Amino acid sequence: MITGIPLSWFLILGAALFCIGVFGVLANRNLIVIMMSVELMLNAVVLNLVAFARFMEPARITGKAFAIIVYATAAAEAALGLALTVAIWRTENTVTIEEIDLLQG
Amino acid sequence: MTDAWRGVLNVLLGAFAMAIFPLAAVIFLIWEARKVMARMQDRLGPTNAGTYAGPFALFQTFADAIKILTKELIIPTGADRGVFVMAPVLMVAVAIAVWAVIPLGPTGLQVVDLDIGAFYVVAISSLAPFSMIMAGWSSRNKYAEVGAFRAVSQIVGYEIPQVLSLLIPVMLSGSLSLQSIIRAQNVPYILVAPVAALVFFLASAAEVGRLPFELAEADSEIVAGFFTEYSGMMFGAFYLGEFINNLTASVIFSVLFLGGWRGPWVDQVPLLGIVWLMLKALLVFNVLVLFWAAMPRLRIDQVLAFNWKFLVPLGLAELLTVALVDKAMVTAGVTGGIERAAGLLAANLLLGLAVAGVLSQTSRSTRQRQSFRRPPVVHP
Amino acid sequence: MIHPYAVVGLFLLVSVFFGIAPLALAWLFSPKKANPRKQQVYESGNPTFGETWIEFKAQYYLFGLAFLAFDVEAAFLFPWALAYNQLTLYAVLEAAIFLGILGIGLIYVWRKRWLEWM
Amino acid sequence: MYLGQLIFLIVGCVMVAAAIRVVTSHRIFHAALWLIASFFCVAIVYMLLESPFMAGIQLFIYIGGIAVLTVVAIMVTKDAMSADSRTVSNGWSAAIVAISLFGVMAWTIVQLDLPTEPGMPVSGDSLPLLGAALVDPGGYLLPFEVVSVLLTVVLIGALFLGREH
Repeated sequence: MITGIPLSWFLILGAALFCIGVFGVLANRNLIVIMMSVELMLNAVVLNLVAFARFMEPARITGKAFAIIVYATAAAEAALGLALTVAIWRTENTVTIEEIDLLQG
Repeated sequence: MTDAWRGVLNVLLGAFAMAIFPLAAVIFLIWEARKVMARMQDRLGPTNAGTYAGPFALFQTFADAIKILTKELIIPTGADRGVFVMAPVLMVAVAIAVWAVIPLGPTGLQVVDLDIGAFYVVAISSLAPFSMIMAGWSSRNKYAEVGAFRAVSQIVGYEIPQVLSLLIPVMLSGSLSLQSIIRAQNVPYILVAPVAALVFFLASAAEVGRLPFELAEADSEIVAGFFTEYSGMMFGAFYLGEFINNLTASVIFSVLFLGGWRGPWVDQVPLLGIVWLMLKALLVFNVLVLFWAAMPRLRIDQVLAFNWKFLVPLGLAELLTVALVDKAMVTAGVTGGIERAAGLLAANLLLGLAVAGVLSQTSRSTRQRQSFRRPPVVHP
Repeated sequence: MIHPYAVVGLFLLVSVFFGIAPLALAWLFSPKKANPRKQQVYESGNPTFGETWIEFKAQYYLFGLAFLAFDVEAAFLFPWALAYNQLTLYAVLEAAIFLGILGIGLIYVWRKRWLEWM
Repeated sequence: MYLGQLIFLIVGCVMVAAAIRVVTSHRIFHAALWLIASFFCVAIVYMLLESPFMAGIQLFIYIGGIAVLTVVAIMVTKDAMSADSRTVSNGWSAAIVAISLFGVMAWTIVQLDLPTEPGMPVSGDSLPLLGAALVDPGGYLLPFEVVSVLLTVVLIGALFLGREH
């Protein structure tokens, strides 16, 4: 199944996904879209982990263990980030980052 | 190369046969459910009064399907057309995709015996809420949107007790492959872990979203919920997908807890496996149908409380009980299959009794609290 | 011999085909006579008013958050359940602690009444 | 050209296109749907890597959990639902940063001497090994328990932030 696909292809795909995420974080002002871009970046990281695990040490489970722990962190980040977004929406009525000024007295 | 293509052709033929199986079964099941519900409500159900539709109006559903094919597909103004059309496609596709790993018989009667079969079922069916969200959002209808929200908070939440109780057959058989789970069931798991079976059944009943968990499409409150705006075959696709989900839930329950295709003479005639599996699934399906006919609809707060305050804690407690009791028995030297099953059954019954005690205690204290506000009943 | 994962891929394609086929058939056979009246949004016969994509009660969202925590927990338990037969009592106790910590969290939010529908 | 390569290229192109739509589409709800599409493509790539469990986790946690939450968050914040609340600022400079970053990464990857063929085939029962390692004190027991604490914190914290007053 995997025959013929070199590791570098997976890494380049991961890099592309990561850079699209970077673009999303830099260019957007909407908190939810920024969260989505961060999810893309994390997904790229896990893609790399799984690819390395498959090519470098298929008999061991280090890569998989790392990957699912990254998944747990990603889920925690998403849950708290989105909870904060909705909390901000309910007090400030906006999700645009430039209009959020909770810390200004 | 020709060999490879012949292999692909074989797989495709098998896949088509397997995908048509739930569709064909559902055509019969719709008729059956209508008949049973009608008898419970003192009606006749589909009959041959108007036009002839086979013995006992058995082919009524075919007539309905042909009728619905000729109805106009209306897309309301303001709807998001692409998402609107994609939602019913996703509904049916997800409902059928689960059947890739369901074993209908001992050998060969399965598309592929995936080594993570049970996890595949869970993972694919976690896509199902999206068709509801997409339908509800894209219709640009307030009822549809309320339906989508209810679908999200209900159907998504009930995945948790479902998965927690699905872990128990996995744990006891030591495999995620559905075929191995069936082969490990010398004693059907409903007799080993009845509490897990109960939790799984209730969670599945909520997942498929019919009465009493029918909030997402409550027809007397929000028209038809998330598919209010759908007409013709697009409505038909939602109806079909929902019935396939009901059948799938029954079949998965039979596979995990009732021993799947196991039954007398299966070793001699493997095709008999389909009959046993379908009989078991039909039994489970008819319990669901009795629910639809007999139960009132719950409110949203009741549905959510039932999940988070009853099924999830019960699922966690059951998982802990089974894991600890079984391992303690093995450590103590009880390794025979029957002895372990009996020990687990006893532990489950104790847990069930404890839960029943707690429930009756809570309901009594609730009643006492309410009786302060109510005037005492005066006996004449 | 075809790889089992390729079979799953083919089956997914077939199931998407079965999702599209009824709609395509219906599109072939059904009449296409749209008019603005027919295409109105159905809100019990009343003319629709106001914005449809309105702000919703954030409480629906709370239950999604609770779901996500348990979702991840269940995903971690799958490999553990698969290895269950080879584990020692000690290892099962560790998983029980894992479940217990989250169970305490559930009891906490329950006692705080954050799970009530308001 | 192997069949696997062809599938990889198709899936990769769809994934990148979907990801680009995530960060550029005008309606946030569409962005969320594209996000799901690209997550699904990642799951297919995991299948190509012969890691069905990771593919399942991808569907189960990312699509069934995170993406659902994102969509609900979009639906409860009215602001995000309307057509053009999704404003892009300084798009060009961000694009330059992202493209040059990608250039550096791709150049590095091409320079490296990476294996082109995977090692020995994956044995079917690596998953029980993972399960055993998660509760093995010499393995990943500490991260495993810390994940539980993290999830509890998420549960309590998120419900605290979102509770009705």
